[in-house]
Amino acid sequence: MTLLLALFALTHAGYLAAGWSIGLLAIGAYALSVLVRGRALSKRVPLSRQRWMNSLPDEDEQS
Amino acid sequence: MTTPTEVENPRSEPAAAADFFAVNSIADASVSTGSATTKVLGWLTLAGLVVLLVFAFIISPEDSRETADGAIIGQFDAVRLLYLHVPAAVFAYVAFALTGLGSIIYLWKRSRWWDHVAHSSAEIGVVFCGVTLLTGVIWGRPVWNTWWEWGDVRIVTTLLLFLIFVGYLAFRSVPSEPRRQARNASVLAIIGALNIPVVNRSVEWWENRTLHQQSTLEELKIEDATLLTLMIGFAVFGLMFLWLLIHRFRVAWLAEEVEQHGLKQALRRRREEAQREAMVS
Amino acid sequence: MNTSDATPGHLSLMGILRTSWHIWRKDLLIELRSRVLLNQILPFAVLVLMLFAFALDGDSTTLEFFAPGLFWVAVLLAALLAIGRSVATEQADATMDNFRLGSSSPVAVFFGKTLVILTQLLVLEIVLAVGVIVFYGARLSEPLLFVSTSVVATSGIASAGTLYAVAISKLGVRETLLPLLLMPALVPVLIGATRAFGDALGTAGVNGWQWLGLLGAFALAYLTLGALVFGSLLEEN
Amino acid sequence: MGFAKLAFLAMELAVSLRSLVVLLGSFPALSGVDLDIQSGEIVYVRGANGAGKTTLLRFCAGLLNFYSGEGQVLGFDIRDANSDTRQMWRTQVGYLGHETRLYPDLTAQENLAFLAKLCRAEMAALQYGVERLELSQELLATRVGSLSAGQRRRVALAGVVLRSPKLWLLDEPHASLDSRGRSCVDQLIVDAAKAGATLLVVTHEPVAHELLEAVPADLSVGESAASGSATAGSEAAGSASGGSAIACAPGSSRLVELSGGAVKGNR
Repeated sequence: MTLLLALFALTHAGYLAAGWSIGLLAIGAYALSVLVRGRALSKRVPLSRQRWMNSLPDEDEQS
Repeated sequence: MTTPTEVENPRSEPAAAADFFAVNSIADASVSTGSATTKVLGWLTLAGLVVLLVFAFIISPEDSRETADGAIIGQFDAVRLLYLHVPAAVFAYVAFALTGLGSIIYLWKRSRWWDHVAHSSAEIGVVFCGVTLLTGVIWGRPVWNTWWEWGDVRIVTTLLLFLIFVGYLAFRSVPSEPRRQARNASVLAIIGALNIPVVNRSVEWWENRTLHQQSTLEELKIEDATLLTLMIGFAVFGLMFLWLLIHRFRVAWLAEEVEQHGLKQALRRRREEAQREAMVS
Repeated sequence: MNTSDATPGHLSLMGILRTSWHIWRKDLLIELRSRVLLNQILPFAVLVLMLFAFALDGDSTTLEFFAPGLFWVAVLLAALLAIGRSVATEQADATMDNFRLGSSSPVAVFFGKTLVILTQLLVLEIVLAVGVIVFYGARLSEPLLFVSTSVVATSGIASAGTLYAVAISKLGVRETLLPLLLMPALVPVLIGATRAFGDALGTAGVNGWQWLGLLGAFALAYLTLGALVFGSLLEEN
Repeated sequence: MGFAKLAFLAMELAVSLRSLVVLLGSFPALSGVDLDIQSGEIVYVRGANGAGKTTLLRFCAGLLNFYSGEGQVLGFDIRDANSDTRQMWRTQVGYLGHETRLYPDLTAQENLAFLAKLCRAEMAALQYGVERLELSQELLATRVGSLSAGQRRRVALAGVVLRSPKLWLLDEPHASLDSRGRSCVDQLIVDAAKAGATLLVVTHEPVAHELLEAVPADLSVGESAASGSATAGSEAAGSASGGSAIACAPGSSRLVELSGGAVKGNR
């Protein structure tokens, strides 16, 4: 255990692990929140107005 | 950009109101902001992230070199944090620049499309900027032996930039008249973006010393693997930024759709009210 | 002496200056009646100077050395109050509509309100200057630099403050949002003015006039920007 | 004939709106207003709370942007987004809202003098306003903060009078006035119309018959323009502008009802 701690101190592994995990977790959490917000909102909007669903005809194109 | 570019100024089509109500088939609406393009983008990002991790932790060497008098100096393993720190920083700046650009175009063309781009980009920029600051602080401890260095230009500038755009998002989160909000937010964003060079200059003059690598690439004693890892980092963050931007843009667009839908219903209700009253009298 | 016959005289420079002057006089008259600056903001600024002395353990060397920075932090804090007050004056009974309905360009309103805040802060700075000399033992070695830094830096604070305050004037949360938006934007002023004062008070070996240039560029940028966008900031929807 | 009618449309309509929709936030305060007001006409606007009366007035004052519709106010096309045009439009209206827009720390005299300077009115106009609203020297020298609500209202009205507006937009001018103040205001309204100004007056009270008939009733009282609610907007537009092109005498008045943010024809 102490050896592991010493190794951490020597190689900066603790800083590395903390930096990478906090950084990636933050971005991941944000991405998730965007997806959740999108899901909640898209339930309230008709399919015809979600144009990135490119399988659907773009009926509002003319207007 | 991909699909959403087709959507031009969603506000300027009140004429489509009638058939919108006729359809009104909300029950079978889609339940995500994803599309084929973003799925590919998303998987590419994740795969790239795995590659980046492999390169950052295994393939790239630690940073150390021998000076003339035989001492071994360098950042050693801490350099591996830079493969996250530097790309996040670069794309935070890209995001804020895009916010500034979007705001200028919004004020010029008054198309809500660009307002959504500006807003979305600012939000992602704040997240990336936060990650930059966090990893910077964690990196500074082993390498500079200090969490924070006020004499350093970039770190101070980045913190200020972070705060400026936190303020921008705070302004946008207060509900108010939508067009006035979009207009004033654009002004705030442009001022914020213009502030970057001013803050940078003034902090640099403030203390004429800096701990920061004048140019990170130069200092890193460019070994092929190191450079390659950094490039992979840029690519991954580029993909990530694009993925986030598209999804966040669609959220903004959906939010406006909901608002427009509410508006059309309110308009219909109000007209019915008017007709009812006319009938009564 | 043109009347309201819809000539575009409201765009002339003289017209703008005249309206700014009227707004300035009106706000000063209100200040003379209500004494908010004199009775509330000035004592607060002096109080801030005192708080710094307590926080820094009343150490006279430290206080003298940091007098320039403490001076400008006190100014910034008081400026928040002065700017908030300036907007509140127009918000109480929808008097902002008078400006919209008036025949002068919005630029005049921007200049007028900026001028009001500038004047009030300059008065405040005279008191604070006496404060740092008496309380902190600061010594004025370059009076000209001291005065010109005050005027130029305060112009920047006043113009940026007016711009931000009006941009958020319609929001219910404007009192809490204003510091968050304004303070980061004013960091260059804080740095520049502190350095220039360091020269003027003889505590820092820098060229204060160079910093004055930065302050001038800042003020000019905000005055131009304000003149450009103020019209759209005043609009309601 | 055609030419005469065209000239009439161009010259005589102080306000002409078609299917006007105005949003406050995302609420359609006006849901489709069709309204024609001829120069020199007094139009009383009535309607329940939230019917959109204040919004209609603020729009006519050039203070609000619209969502859809078309028309002109005092000859300014409402679609013209140019800020100079907008400014000229605004300087020609006199708008009295719910607020008095006076500084409580200044005296009535100082407030009026400041207003006069903002719109570059002459001192004579200010004096005229003071006389018409019967503001005493004593009242003028008092801080607005210590005036009564009715007195403040009169000062605010004097602030409208001194602008010598072409279009008067009065939001419940009778509010908090005593009977003497009311008759004073009523007389002011009629005189302004006779002098060629156009008035749009929001009122909650039933408009007194003697007011509506204070002017020669033979000249098209009431049936000149306003008609049609929003949903029938397109057909109403035709009849409204074409139907009754009878010039009205200055000072003729009519009543218009507003509900659900739309005008419906009355009488």
